[in-house]
Amino acid sequence: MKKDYSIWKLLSQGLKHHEGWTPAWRSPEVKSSYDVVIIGAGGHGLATAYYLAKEHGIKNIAVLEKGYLGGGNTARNTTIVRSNYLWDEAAMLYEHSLKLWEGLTEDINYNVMFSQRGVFNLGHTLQDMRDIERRVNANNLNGIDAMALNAQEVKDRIPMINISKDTRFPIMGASFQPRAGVARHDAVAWGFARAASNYGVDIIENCEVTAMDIVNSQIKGLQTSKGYISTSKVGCVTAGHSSVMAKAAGIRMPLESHPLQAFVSESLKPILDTVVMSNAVHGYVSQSDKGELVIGAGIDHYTSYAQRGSPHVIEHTAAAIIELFPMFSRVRMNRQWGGIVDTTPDACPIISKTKVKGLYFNCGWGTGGFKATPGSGNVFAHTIAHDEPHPLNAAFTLDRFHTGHLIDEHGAAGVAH
Amino acid sequence: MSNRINHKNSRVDLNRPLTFTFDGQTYQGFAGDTLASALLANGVKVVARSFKYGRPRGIIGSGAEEPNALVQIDVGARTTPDLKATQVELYDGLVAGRTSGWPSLAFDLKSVGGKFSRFMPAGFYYKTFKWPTKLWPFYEDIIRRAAGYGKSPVEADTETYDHQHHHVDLLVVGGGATGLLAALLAGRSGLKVLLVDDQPELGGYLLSMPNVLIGGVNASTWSANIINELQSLSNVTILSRTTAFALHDMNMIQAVELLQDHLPHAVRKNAQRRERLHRIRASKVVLATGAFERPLVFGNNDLPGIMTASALSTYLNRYGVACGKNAVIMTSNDSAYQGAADLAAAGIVVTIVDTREQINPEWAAKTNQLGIKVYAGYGISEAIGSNAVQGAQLVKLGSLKNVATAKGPYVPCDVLASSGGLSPTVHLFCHDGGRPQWDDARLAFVVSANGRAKDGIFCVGAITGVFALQEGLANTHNTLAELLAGLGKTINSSGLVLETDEISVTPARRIFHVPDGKDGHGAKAFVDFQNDVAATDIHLAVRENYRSIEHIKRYTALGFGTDQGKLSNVNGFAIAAEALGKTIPEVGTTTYRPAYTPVSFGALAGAHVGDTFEPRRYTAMQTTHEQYGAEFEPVGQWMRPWYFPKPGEDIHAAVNRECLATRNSVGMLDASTLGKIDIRGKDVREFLNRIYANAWSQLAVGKCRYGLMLDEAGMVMDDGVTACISDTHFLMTTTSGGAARVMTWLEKWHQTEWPELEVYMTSVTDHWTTAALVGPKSREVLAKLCTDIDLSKDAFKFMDWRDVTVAGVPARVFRISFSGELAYEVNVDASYGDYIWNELMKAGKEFDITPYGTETMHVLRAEKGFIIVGQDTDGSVTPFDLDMAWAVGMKKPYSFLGKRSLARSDTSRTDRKQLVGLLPEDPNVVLKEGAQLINSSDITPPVAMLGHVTSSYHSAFLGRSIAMGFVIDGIKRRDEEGNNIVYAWAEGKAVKVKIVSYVFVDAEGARHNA
Amino acid sequence: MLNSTTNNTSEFKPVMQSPLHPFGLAAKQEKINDSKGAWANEIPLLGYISLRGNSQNAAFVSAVNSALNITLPTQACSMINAAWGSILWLSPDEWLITCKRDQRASFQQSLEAALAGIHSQVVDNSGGYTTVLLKGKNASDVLHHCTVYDLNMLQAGKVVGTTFGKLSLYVHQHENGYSLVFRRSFADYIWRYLERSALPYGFGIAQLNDGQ
Amino acid sequence: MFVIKCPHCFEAREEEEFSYGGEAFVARPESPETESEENWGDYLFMKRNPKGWHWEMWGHSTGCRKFFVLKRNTANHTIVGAWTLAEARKIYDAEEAIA
Ligand SMILES: Cc1cc2nc3c(=O)[nH]c(=O)nc-3n(C[C@H](O)[C@H](O)[C@H](O)COP(=O)(O)OP(=O)(O)OC[C@H]3O[C@@H](n4cnc5c(N)ncnc54)[C@H](O)[C@@H]3O)c2cc1C
Ligand SMILES: NC(=O)c1ccc[n+]([C@@H]2O[C@H](COP(=O)([O-])OP(=O)(O)OC[C@H]3O[C@@H](n4cnc5c(N)ncnc54)[C@H](O)[C@@H]3O)[C@@H](O)[C@H]2O)c1
Ligand SMILES: Cc1cc2nc3c(=O)[nH]c(=O)nc-3n(C[C@H](O)[C@H](O)[C@H](O)COP(=O)(O)O)c2cc1C
Ligand SMILES: [Zn+2]
Repeated sequence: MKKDYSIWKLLSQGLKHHEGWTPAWRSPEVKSSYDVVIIGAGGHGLATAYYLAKEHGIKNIAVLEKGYLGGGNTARNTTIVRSNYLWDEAAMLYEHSLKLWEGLTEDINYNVMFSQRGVFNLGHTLQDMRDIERRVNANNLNGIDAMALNAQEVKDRIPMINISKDTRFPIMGASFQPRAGVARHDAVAWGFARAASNYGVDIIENCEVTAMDIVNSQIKGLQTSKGYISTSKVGCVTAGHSSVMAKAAGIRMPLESHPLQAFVSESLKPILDTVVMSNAVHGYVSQSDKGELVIGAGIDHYTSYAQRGSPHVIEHTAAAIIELFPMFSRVRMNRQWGGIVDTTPDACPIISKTKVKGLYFNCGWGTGGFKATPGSGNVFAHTIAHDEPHPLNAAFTLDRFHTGHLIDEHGAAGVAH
Repeated sequence: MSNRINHKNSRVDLNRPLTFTFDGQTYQGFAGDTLASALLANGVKVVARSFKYGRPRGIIGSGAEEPNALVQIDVGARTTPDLKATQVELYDGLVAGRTSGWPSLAFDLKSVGGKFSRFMPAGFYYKTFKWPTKLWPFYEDIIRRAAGYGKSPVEADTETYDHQHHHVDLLVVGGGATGLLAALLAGRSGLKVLLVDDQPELGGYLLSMPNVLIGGVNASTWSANIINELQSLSNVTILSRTTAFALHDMNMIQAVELLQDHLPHAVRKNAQRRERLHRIRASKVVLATGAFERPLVFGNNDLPGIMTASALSTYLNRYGVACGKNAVIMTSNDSAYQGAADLAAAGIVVTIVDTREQINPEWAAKTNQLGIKVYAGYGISEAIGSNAVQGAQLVKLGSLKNVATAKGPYVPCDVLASSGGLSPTVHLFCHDGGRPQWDDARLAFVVSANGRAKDGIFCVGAITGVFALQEGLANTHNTLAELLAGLGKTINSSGLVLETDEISVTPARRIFHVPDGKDGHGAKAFVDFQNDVAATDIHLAVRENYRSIEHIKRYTALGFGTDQGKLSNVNGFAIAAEALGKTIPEVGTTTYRPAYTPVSFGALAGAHVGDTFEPRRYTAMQTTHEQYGAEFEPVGQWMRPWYFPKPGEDIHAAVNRECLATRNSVGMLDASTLGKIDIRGKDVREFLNRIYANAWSQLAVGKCRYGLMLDEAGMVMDDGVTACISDTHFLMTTTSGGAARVMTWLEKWHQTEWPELEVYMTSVTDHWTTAALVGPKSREVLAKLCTDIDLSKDAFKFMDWRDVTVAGVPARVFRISFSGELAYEVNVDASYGDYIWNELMKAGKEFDITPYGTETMHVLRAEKGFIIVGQDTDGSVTPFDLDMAWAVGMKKPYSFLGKRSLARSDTSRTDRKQLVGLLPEDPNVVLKEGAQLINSSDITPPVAMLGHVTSSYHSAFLGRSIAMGFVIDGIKRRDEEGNNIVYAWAEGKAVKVKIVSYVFVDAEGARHNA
Repeated sequence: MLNSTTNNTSEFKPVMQSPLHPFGLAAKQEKINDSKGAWANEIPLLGYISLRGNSQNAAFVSAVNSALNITLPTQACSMINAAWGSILWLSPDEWLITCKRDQRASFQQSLEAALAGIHSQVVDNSGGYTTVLLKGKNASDVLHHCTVYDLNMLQAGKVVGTTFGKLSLYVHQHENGYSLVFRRSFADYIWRYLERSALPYGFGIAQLNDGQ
Repeated sequence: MFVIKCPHCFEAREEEEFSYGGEAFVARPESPETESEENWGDYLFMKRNPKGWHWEMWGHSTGCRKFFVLKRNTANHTIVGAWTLAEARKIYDAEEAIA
């Protein structure tokens, strides 16, 4: 892969009015047949294609995207990356991803601005603190950095936070993962697109998959808004739209698509240099490199595909942020938006074969899949290439909903992240 | 230097001078000024420094569209960042600061780096700062420090906010000429009308064009008449200083009203809000939000002293401020001419650069008459100046194509304005899915008057692309006629003459970016000022294949600022279209999202802060608990006494004392928060059989039973004791936190699946207050106050209940025990809560009765191995995992909720994690709740985890630590000597623990049966 | 109300406390005047009976009617006022009867007697509820800060269950103000929220004729 | 932010008065014990989650506390109507019969 993004190239292009830059990714015409087709050019889909090409030597790959690449949840998340999950299966998967994040900028030659500024998950009740303790201990035994802090220790690290005992949900402590942080969401999509394209992957934007051609329980091809494409392997990575794709394949998924909203403040001078999340008050906040506070709200309880949610959810989140940081009351919201998240009953993803041969699903990341982007792509590529799960995603089958072997991460996943 | 002129129609009151400071300097303005107009009047040109390159910036606009003049208002707890100077009303004593420029506005260090702006095009950071990887945090720190405008307050906000809900027939957004007319026509028809406008004064752009005659009277008289009539209508409400910032499904509009920010501190009232968020549910909405003039894009177009043509004329006409003495106005259309004429009339030297070769003959005559020089067929390729504009370099434009055919003259000036046409304010229209249409004749994204009539949304005036006032008033009239007809009402426009004396409009030139004659390599031409996005950045994005307009936006940050691209977006779309070789409608717009203009978090939160952030529910005994000095623990919404420390006691001392007192004599707990549901009907037993895992067919009247409730996945979701009051009447109790959920659960199953079962349920949680009298002396205490029944061991047995009188109050007493002690739960009408508690305390005095809280309750129940749902369960635990097969009636005929799931292959495994008791080897070590259990003390991750500690306490009664927790195969291991040792791991330490039975005290039940 | 015969000692003087007792409203009350826009106070210690039954079932309805000597409101969101109190429709099979506290037992008994054998439920909930009256020229403004319900739709004779801040209550017109009926444990929040909402209009504790 | 007309209160009310109750007409198997693990898992967890028209349960939580059925388009939030469970069942069955 060519690694031509560097300070030197930038300087030399600067002298030439930047007219020598070439497309970050190619936009080829769609071909009539591919070895593997990935549906959905979100971060996960693009990462899958990248690792398929890079690690499994498959070259004839297309990624089909109904809109613009990276325009789904990848474009609208609050970019929190962490791996402090409770159960071994989840923790190992997210930790695998976190490790990939740590080398991603270099690997794909694109600065994804992965910023390990640490993440605090606040505890406000005795039970929160028990859960934090349980999770931190599990993390440590799994080799994941995490620590439990008391309220004063939280205050020492985040001087702005209100730890007064008089609040409705006094802060009793937190779990803290130092290696966790945030990344630049768009750069992740663009960087993977560029890297995959460099390996020969065709990324086809404005190409919607409308039907699946399945014969004798084997995928044969896809009907798209740009015509029919034949293929024997399809990886479906369509996040909020996974149920729609599943329907096209004649299967049902344990998914509900809900609106999840977020908002940003106006740009401010640096004031918060870490990430703060609280399930009890329902809000989480970090400050981006550009200066705006990036704030995540909760999901709306109803299902929706409209990419917008109800205002009372945003209002509640603003109140939650003020509860934690009373000085932010005069800070103003600049823009709010919503995404469509595919939630599962156990707050864990599905990375699985299906009963249709050659059709694989990677979905159910719900409110928290951005952090998994490289790891998810990596294990999903393995699953598709080998028709067998990677050991790290073996537990995340569709079948667990029948056997009852759920991996309940509601506590660690919280409202959203 | 003062640029103030005594303009006859100006809205400022020159008799009311006000003093204010900006960036440390003191200035004078007048009532009616905005901070921006006052600064301009004082000749202040540079008000900010640009985001990326540190370039000096001045005021461009006159309202919500302003991208540059972001200021910090006030100090201390009231300091507010990033307000637009164009929207800040001046008051006496206002303190404003800059939000950019370090060390000063005059010299910004960033501008040094800005000299190398050629190396910092859009998205440069994605290509660099990568090497070496470990220096990224250092690079990032520099980036962060360079970023950001104003400063967040660091003190808690001292002002307050609230929400108000409105339900109206019609909401009119915008109080310009067309909005006022719409409100009046609707108001006359009797509709309940709400009119909101974001400015302090109604009139909209009319305030900037005071000389136009409407129906023969001047604009200010015209609007004053309408406003007067509106104010006389009781069905019309007007909210000024109120911005509608979001439109949601089914016409729910959020609007924020500024109530005090415009007032001098001394007259602000503590009882009044700073801001109020109005939530307006409107059957119909009329959007009369007007339009913003967009500037043309040209070299150095960001120099201070460059503004939009309408801002220039607004400052003149509305505020009496001449922004210069020598003005150059570039335009592609007719709209700038009136302002130019007004300036000339005010004695300012005006030059017009019209990009059209053919100019409106009427205006040609008029400009000639006023001595305005017009360059037709020219554009400005570059503004000249360093800290302020000093002149304009003209180019001759091709007559068909937007190319520079020749260099034009240089025109000196001290203010430069441009007009590229109007961009309708379509934001609200688009928030919930509406889409504007490109109108190629009007060169604008417009919405049609009845574009969303089926949703009840109508549009009037400039938002529809109708830019001439007379036409706009006519379209308002017609649209309102249609709207009212749809409601069966007729329009009444009597006395309204809607003709104006405007000069009729001729076509505009289609131009957005004036060519520089240097292949675009000339001076930087900015599209988005706030984010330093130049035309070249858009071209670069396209070159690099960021071709979707959404990619262009995200790659360049076009429209990402606090102005959300009000001036820049359409220019950006047009330049992108050119670079892509597409038409503007093919490129489309980016998504419009709330907020139209920024809204404070405080306003969003409203009254949901402090004491009223979330409800706190208290029991009827709260006053007493406070008197006894309780510390409280939130349990769901409830506040429960946690422990009752005596002076000098910490939690441990208090809990030890409470535990011992209870086990040895008598203690008392407020158990009122438990959910209580009264269930009646002939099918109540069957209903309970289906809802609970246990069987209820045989429970005798007068008896109670513990029940386990499972969800359909077979996991324990709640528990509690349920009493049989009669064959058709049961009283269920639930956990404190689970009460509402259980009530809904019961109703849902009854209403949806089993409507045939004759049962009704009613929550009586709040009706009963419960004092649990616990301990060996509890019978004696109760006996002192309850004399109407025989309390003896055999007359009133364990798990019986009785209706009695306690301390003269009717009571229902349950002989049940969550502590393993002899215990009575005394339930009375909650009105007697405080009374009964005190009477029992008095009666128990001789036994040193001790009130205790949830912490002691937890210790006592753990000594008995009783679970707490939510602490010892986590939604993944079956009754079998809890070793509670005894509470599962597998033989019941109906497949009770959750039963089938218990037989799934995973849930029926026998080697699942099971609840066991745990005894630390060292009795003085209290395990950490949440400690993980492992097989060996040898830690090299990853270590296999067997389960975890759910409950752990020091038991004062046993004189040692005890715990409960889950262990894989725990029940088997418990009984295997040699296999019953595990390690509890927490805080970096492994503690040796023995697996034992979870019943630590009185396994035979002698105490509770006493 | 109290079965005093079971107690021979005179030291027992059961004292009832209303849910808003901790706010000490009685001591703060004033005669309603023009100085403030909103006036409120608690009507403490009424009797509340929850009644459930099928309004489609004629036997049920007539049994209730005869027991109370009044027509049970079966129209959605309707209520009925009687000399002794009122009956609020809560749902097609649920009502809340309010009365003087000392009438509660006799109402309950006569209802239970009349409804014997008919599928229904009669529950004393008197300890579980309270009522606040809100009056004054800005009463409806204040309520519009607190509830999402459109009070313009709340004509006399109508009762609705709706939101109040983050909790819920029942509201209906009462004299020239509003009656708010809610659960005991909601009292602290609802009162604080009401006070906060009324602050800009001026808030007074009203002296109510019908309260004591 | 919906307005929902409660079929029991016969009045249009704000979304905040209601709570969402998931997909409607998910029938509990008649005899769970004889259902296969797959069928039971389907009943528990599998959802239609359609993009488009959705029959769903709502509860009027702060009002009459009744559950009822709403037909709503999840793509654009249009609501066709709200009915009591029994009424909705009839309409739903008729529509299903056509589909
Ligand atoms: C507001 C919000 C905040 C969040 N915050 C966080 C956070 O802080 N941390 C975190 O880890 N996660 C967070 N998430 C979740 C995270 O965004 C997602 O889990 C993750 O981005 C999913 O990535 P994806 O690539 O699977 O999906 P997407 O980026 O949504 O990609 C799916 C793609 O499939 C395309 N597609 C759909 N149907 C078709 C079709 N028929 N044909 C072709 N293409 C199709 C879509 O257009 C889309 O581009 C948040 C989500 C939201 C909405
Ligand atoms: N040259 C210009 O810049 C310009 C701009 C707008 C209108 N006009 C002219 O003014 C005349 C009257 O036009 P009009 O009535 O359509 O528009 P207008 O601009 O006069 O009035 C719109 C009003 O709505 C307010 N507003 C906009 N969005 C709002 C929101 N979200 N919440 C609250 N208030 C909001 C504006 O501040 C303004 O007061 C027409 O002749 C029109 O062409 C000229
Ligand atoms: C982490 C993050 C930061 C953002 N910061 C800004 C911002 O500073 N300004 C802005 O206008 N939008 C910002 N956005 C929101 C986007 O403009 C946009 O609303 C979002 O990507 C959803 O896309 P849509 O609104 O086009 O549907 C941000 C989005 C994310 C995910
Ligand atoms: Zn209802």
